[in-house]
Amino acid sequence: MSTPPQSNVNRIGLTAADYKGSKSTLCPGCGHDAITGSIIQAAYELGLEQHKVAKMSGIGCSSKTPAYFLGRSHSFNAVHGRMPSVATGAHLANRELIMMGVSGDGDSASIGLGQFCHLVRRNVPIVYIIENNGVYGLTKGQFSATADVGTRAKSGQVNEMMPIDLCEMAIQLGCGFVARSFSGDPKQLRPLLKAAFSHRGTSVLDVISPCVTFNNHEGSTKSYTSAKEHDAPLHEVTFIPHFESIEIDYAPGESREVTLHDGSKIVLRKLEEDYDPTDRMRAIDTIERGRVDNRLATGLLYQSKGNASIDEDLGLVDEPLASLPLERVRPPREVLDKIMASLMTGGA
Amino acid sequence: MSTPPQSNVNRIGLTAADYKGSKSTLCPGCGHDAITGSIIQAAYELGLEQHKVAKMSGIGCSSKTPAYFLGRSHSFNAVHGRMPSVATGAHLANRELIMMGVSGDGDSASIGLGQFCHLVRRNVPIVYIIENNGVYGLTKGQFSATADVGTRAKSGQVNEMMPIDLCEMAIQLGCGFVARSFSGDPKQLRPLLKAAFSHRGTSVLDVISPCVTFNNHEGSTKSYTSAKEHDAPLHEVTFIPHFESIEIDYAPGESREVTLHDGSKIVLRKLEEDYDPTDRMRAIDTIERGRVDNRLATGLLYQSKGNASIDEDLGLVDEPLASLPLERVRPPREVLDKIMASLMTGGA
Amino acid sequence: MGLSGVGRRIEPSTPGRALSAIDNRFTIHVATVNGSGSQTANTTLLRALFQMGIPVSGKNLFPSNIAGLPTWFTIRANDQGYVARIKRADLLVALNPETSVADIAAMEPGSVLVVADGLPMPATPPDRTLYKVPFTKLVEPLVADAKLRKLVVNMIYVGVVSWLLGIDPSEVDRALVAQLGRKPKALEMNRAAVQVGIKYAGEHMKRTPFQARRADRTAGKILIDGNQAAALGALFGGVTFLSWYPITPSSSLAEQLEGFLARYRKDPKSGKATYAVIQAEDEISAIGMVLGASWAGARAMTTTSGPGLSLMTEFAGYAYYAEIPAVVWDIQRIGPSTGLPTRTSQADLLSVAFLSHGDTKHVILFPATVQDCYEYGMRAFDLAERLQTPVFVLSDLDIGMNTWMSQPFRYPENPWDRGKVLSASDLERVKKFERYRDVDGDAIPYRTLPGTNHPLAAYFTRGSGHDEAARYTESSEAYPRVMDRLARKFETAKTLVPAPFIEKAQGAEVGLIAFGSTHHAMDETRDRLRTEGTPTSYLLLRAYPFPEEVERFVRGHKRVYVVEQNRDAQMAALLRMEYPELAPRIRSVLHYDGLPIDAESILKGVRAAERPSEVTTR
Amino acid sequence: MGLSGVGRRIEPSTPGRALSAIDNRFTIHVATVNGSGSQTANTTLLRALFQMGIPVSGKNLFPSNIAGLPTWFTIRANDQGYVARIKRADLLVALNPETSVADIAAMEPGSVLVVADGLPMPATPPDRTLYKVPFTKLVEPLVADAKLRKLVVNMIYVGVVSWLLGIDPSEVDRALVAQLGRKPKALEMNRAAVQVGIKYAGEHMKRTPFQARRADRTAGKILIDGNQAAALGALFGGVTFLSWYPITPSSSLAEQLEGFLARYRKDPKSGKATYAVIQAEDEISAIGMVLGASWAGARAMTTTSGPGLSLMTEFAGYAYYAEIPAVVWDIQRIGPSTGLPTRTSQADLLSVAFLSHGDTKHVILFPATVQDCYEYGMRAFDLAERLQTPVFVLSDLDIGMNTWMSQPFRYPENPWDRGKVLSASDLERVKKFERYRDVDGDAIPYRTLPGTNHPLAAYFTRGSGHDEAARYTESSEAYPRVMDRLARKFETAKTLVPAPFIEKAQGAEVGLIAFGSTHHAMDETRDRLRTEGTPTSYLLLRAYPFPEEVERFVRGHKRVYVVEQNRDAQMAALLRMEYPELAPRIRSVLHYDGLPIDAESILKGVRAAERPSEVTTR
Ligand SMILES: Cc1ncc(C[n+]2csc(CCOP(=O)(O)OP(=O)(O)O)c2C)c(N)n1
Ligand SMILES: Cc1ncc(C[n+]2csc(CCOP(=O)(O)OP(=O)(O)O)c2C)c(N)n1
Ligand code: SF4
Ligand code: SF4
Ligand SMILES: [Mg+2]
Ligand SMILES: [Mg+2]
Repeated sequence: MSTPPQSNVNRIGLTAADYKGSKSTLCPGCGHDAITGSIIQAAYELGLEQHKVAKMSGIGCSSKTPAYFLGRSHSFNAVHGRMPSVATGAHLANRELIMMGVSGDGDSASIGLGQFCHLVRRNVPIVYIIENNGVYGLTKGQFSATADVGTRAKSGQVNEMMPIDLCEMAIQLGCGFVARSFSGDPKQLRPLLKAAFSHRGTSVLDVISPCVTFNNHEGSTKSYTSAKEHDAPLHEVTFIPHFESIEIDYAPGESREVTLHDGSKIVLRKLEEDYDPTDRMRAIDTIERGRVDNRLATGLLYQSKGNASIDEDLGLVDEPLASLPLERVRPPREVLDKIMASLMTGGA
Repeated sequence: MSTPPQSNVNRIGLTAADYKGSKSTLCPGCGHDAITGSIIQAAYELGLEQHKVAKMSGIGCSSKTPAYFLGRSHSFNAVHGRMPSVATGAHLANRELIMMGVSGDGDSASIGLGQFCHLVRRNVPIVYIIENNGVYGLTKGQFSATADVGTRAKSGQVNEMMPIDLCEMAIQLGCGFVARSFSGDPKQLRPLLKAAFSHRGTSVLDVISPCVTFNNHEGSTKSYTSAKEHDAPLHEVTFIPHFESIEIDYAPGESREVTLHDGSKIVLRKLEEDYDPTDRMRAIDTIERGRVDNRLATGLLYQSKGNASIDEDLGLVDEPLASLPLERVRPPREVLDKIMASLMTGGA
Repeated sequence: MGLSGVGRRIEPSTPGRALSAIDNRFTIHVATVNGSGSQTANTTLLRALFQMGIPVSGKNLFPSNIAGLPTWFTIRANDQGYVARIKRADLLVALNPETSVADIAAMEPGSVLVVADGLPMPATPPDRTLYKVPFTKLVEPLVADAKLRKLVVNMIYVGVVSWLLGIDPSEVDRALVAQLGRKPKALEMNRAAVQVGIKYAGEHMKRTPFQARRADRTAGKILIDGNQAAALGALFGGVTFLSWYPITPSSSLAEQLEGFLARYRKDPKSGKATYAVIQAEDEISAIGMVLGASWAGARAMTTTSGPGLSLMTEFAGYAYYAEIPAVVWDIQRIGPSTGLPTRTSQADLLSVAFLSHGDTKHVILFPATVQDCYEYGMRAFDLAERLQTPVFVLSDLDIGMNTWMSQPFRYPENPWDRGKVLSASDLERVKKFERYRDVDGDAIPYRTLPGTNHPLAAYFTRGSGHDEAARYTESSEAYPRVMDRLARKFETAKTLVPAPFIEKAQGAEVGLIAFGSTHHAMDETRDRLRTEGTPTSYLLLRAYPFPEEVERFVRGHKRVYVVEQNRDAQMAALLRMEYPELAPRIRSVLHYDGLPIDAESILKGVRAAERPSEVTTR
Repeated sequence: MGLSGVGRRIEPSTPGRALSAIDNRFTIHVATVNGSGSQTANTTLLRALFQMGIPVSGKNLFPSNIAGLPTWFTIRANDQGYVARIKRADLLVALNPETSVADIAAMEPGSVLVVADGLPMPATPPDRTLYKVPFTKLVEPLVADAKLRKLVVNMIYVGVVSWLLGIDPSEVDRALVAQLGRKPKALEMNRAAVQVGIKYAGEHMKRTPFQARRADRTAGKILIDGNQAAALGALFGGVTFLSWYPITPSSSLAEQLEGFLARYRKDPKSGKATYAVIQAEDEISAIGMVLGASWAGARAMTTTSGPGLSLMTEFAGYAYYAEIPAVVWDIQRIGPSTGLPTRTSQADLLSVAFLSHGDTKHVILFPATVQDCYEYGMRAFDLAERLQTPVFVLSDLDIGMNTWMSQPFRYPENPWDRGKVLSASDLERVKKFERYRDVDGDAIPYRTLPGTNHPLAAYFTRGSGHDEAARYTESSEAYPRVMDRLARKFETAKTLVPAPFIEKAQGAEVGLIAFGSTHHAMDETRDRLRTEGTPTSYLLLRAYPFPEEVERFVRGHKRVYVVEQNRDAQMAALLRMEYPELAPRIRSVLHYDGLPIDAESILKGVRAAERPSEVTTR
């Protein structure tokens, strides 16, 4: 990740460097570090206020990364595979928090699959990033549930089981923002990341992120080379935040524009074939076909205004529940008296 | 369920009554009891040998039902939502067992979603029946994760969240036999049940099964009336077991025939529109559209020879692991000596 | 906090006589079928007696299914204020053909039997009074609809029983109105049924030797179950977040709380909710949500029972080690695994105390009365936020789901305690913030909430090794430093949790210790022991870790009997761990058949144990 | 089963002298970086010493990440056979710039320091011998490729150290061949590097005062880690099913077992697998699969560590109550929650003993040596199937992942014990089968396997209430009957589990009790105490529940110190629960910083505790 010169500050006067965290302890070259770089850059470009952000993660190399970006944000490194429930609680306690979740394929597709699905079903507002390397990095390279059929582990074992596609699952569960990208393609990843923050509800980003130590060898389908080979971008992605008014003009029919919850826009420049990310069936179809002809469709897979988010469903007050004063959460004495009276039918 | 007269015995000389279990303790009229009836009838018609069957279940009214059928089969009533893992272990210990799983929508779609998905992904050979009433019956009527949007609970609460469709999930996870039916339609349910036993690998049957006590009221979308109303059969199902050679002839184009692993056949008689259950995308499409125009497609949703089942993947010996004698599982003395020698480099 | 109902006992008029029925001292046993709607009928009888000023308790013994299996309801009326379970029934109403033979056979001499005509019967000796009542015939003229009949028939036995016991008909009617007032048609029908019963009894029976007589023992008291009381406590304690997963016998706590919240916690201006209630997909998720919500500053709780508790194990250790408040109500049922979901016990104690792998110890509250449930409903939050650790409230099915008499609950006099939370302005003042530093010497650190707008506010919460500044570390100095502080924090807890309730007896060598629902059988037990010449002191444990009074009490008595409702003497084990030097004098009286403990069983145990040798009663 | 290596100790030549280095009594400390491939180098030194006949142990102290963080490797050579950790290092090899200052500062007078040129250094007092070595310069001529250099450079310090200590070069070479024999090119390169080191040392250094001299203390012994030993035990124990979820430090047990199975358990005829290994999606699933497999008749096991153990809580209670065999290896790491995944401890004891809500007690084995790991690897299955209950094997990171010396393992003399399983023909003979009936008076019932072709075979397995015939029941008689039998079964377990290893000292007032990896520091501790005039008896606990010998031992000593590696004195707590009358004499010596316990720390603890007051050492 290239840090822009000091002079270069964002709309709240911070430099990209201000969005860094502590030094990474991951293996040099790990895809996760590249994603960290994109997150830092995206947050910087959006001008996120770090104190409003809550970084949530599970357990794994990927789940360690929140320590490496947005050093001035609170962070919750939960237990393995159960971050979604913690994130749900945190959001409901303070709906003003900008929720960010970072997880791994083992964390979300193996042990955490149930919680992942239920978080998506509840449409908890969170930018949920899966750093997908097809293996358990931190425990030294066992297959995860996203390992592709026929991929060979360093140990020599070959995976026979069908991979779980978290993007397809998310779409099926009603998710309104589903994208896939590659740690090695910041040009695509950053605008998608930025766009995700403009979506109200759960946004899922599945980012292929090679594990250079345990899953970057010949025969691995999640290695840099293999990911590059099969990467099939659906479109070229540009993000236009609501606070900027840039005009991009493509020849008619050459691009699509998607407007997001906060007025920001995503401009998708057409590549070989036109892709409509608002067509749910088309999205599922694209993923399914990709499996068959071994092409990894990346880009904005699906987007819709989607259903109400959970805090809307529950009709919460605008202020954070966390900061409501006693008088607003303890009913008056009369209420207790009334209830007691209704229970009090004793004689004499 | 109508018990046939004594004279009426199946190919192994048993009557339908022989396939009963103990008396049901469910509420009179519960959909689950109707499914129990269909299971008894199907097992009877197939002539299943009860000692070869293992009945697995979780916790719930639905999960109690294995006590009410096939009284001469071993049964394992596991903890809530975790039956899939137990079934996986039991199958691998003895691959000759005919595995049957009975679960509820809470048991499989709420607490058990992760295990359900991973069982399907591993393609564990089992007939997995979900008795789906959209609520937690045994705990008195709270919503489960299959409750439809807008459905009203007895308590008056309205569900806002998108239901989880276990059939669609199963298809997505590579399941080779996926069917949906209705407890009130034994004519359709029985042939599907029988066919499931002929599939090698996981077969998923999602059976709408009204909870007469907590979810059979006005405003519930899983009540008898509502289920009947929206039931949209894809075809008329007939099952022809491998051990019988019946000829059914429909006018050409009027029906499809699907041949199963053991040579048995399913004949699907065309209704309004032709439906090809071997078309994966079509199956997903049908379920998705059903959601939109509120029609519940029932019948054989998807079928394929599918991937290898887990015991095949693991290349297990033909005999049950459980019954291998000591000499086949304890390597000879020489092996230990060899290993010790390799570790023994002590001096003097 | 006061004594929350504990020990405000009514001095027995004639101590010791509790087993044979006399006026205002009898037990009614109704044997019926699950789902037959006898609940209203039983509540009517209960309330009528209560309204006459007679202390009562009602215990519902129901099966783990929805309809069709045997159910029993026991009403104990006792002018001495003994409201624990008693085995002996004086008046039986038998309506269930499946169990009538056993039900009737269990009745003792002098008892009165009201049996539905045509039920299977054993031979009944002459010293029992037997009445066969043609309920079905009696109900026919009243209602046409068969389904309705099934319900209304219950009111006929209400009429019969009230006449037999001489319960004031006006009180029966008042009780009926209290329940059905809003449904005039149903009210009329049931009134009629009661009349039929009264009339029939008047014509065919004679009053029982034990009668209900007006008294003044219930004036100003309420009737309520523990789960509802706990829900009220949480409501007035300012709960803002509840996540739960349905499980008997805890569901009614969550559901009643949700009901109260929907009614009393909508913002007056916007009409929006000042709370969030989530039905989680399982208990792992339920506790995970609670931790997330507490971490972000909500007053968060969950309710569960055994199996759910087991699923919370990993997160419990996280909360202990990362120091996150949480309130977990465990309404205990009996058994490892599923066990008997509708039977009571106190067997989760050890697993809660050490819930999670690694060196972990949890703070536990033991509500003994419905008033405790109400007050701990508030206080558990104060303790959890003050101590920054999960607080477990160990109730059980008997307290939680049965009906108890109580003083009305007091409105909280003081505000809440939200513990050591630093706001942006606090940070501005103190200039320095280290999440896990013991600044005040009480081993309790300070925390900040996400969203706090100050450069010092942010920190990293993790279940892995961390130092005082919440930095990741694997240092072999930092780890034990943190663990030792957590141990000291547990010492601090001893000074904050509710003190035990103690009742000393002059020169008593024997001390009795109990906790939770067991408490209600202790007055009766001790009165009986006293009359037998064994005065006993009594200590009611109300929290773990044990405040120092507990050690003094044990030290002060030669023999101490710990009475508890589990097999493995779990509370005795905790006491022996805490006080090794005193361990030899600690003995056990155990009861674990799933039914609420009764004085008779305890007496057996203590008597037998006085000949040293640990004894198990059932 | 024999004593499995326990107590076959080598009588010390000069007891007590263990802390200052002399010939064949020294410790090498290598400080390097995770992922730098120093493993081969360290193993070479370890083996070379071992081959010279000198007792050794190797301890790897590694971080919880994959590459780039500090790592330390300690080799202890000790002719007295003391192989526990020792804090003092006599020879340091410092290669890590991140830690060099601290590493060097920690060295004591008389020690020798080999430091990579250019590392940050503190001022080193004259009484330490300091050598700066230009490793990077030395390696350049050897290898071109930079990545390779990083690895090869390690062999240079092997050369240097071996020369300093006078280790026979031929043994160094033998050790190299043993490891790299199959890769000739690598072998040559490393050989060259060793030579460079030897040459450089010869030219610039003088031999250390403490030398390695040929001895005869390792003849016929093996070097192995506990997880590999456990894997071998399972292999020869006839395991047929393994399901696991990766977690440090247990993964290497599962992975080594899978390796052995793939190699030695393919059917000779068909070439097919006589076993199934499944990587589950989490530990709930892993234990669920084990229960399903055991229920269906497989010899099933799983391996895990703390967090995974916590997730198994609910199923553990199910297995206890439904009486299903299962073998669970818990390779303990330290901390509640994630804690320090690469540090050792014995802190899961209490949570395992009572794992699950409700009245639950589990059988636990405590391997102390690699030979225990091997033998319990087999025996755990026999016990689980005999007792029809889960058996937990409580190992730890120190035993499991570090390298230990041992007698070679013996091939099992007797067949396996598959417990009380009734086949179709058995059923034909006995004519009657009730799953939960105590037929033999040992409280262990009989079971049948699914697939058994007999009308009597089938039964219903459930975690809910059941009677002797496995019928569903909520009876308040049946429930305690079943629970009491389970309690009696636990008594039976006492007679089947491995007996403690006991070493009495004439007229000793003080008894020491230890379990697991703590054992290795006990010989050294007791020898030192003896020379200080405090003779001690010793009991090594090998299983819970405790066989009666344990009570006799405690009774036989005035003061008993329980030495364990946790904060909460968990084993002491279990002993106090079991033996309340003896509780006052039970004291604790605790160690819980995540590093393996050492004799010095124990001595501190015992000495201090002899002035009564429980003491914590670190
Ligand atoms: C309950 C539990 N089980 C197992 C582990 C061990 N563990 C730590 S990380 C991890 C897998 C991480 O894989 P993934 O989520 O893909 O992250 P990656 O390291 O590949 O980025 C496992 C199994 C744990 N910490 N907790
Ligand atoms: C760990 C755990 N949590 C909660 C429960 C309580 N419980 C029993 S059945 C059930 C839900 C059953 O719903 P479903 O699977 O749909 O079955 P149904 O009764 O509707 O047929 C619940 C929550 C339990 N037994 N175990
Ligand atoms: S092990 Fe793999 S995933 Fe983990 S840090 Fe190294 S490269 Fe990244
Ligand atoms: S509660 Fe509902 S699901 Fe359960 S038995 Fe009754 S009708 Fe069936
Ligand atoms: Mg991964
Ligand atoms: Mg249901």
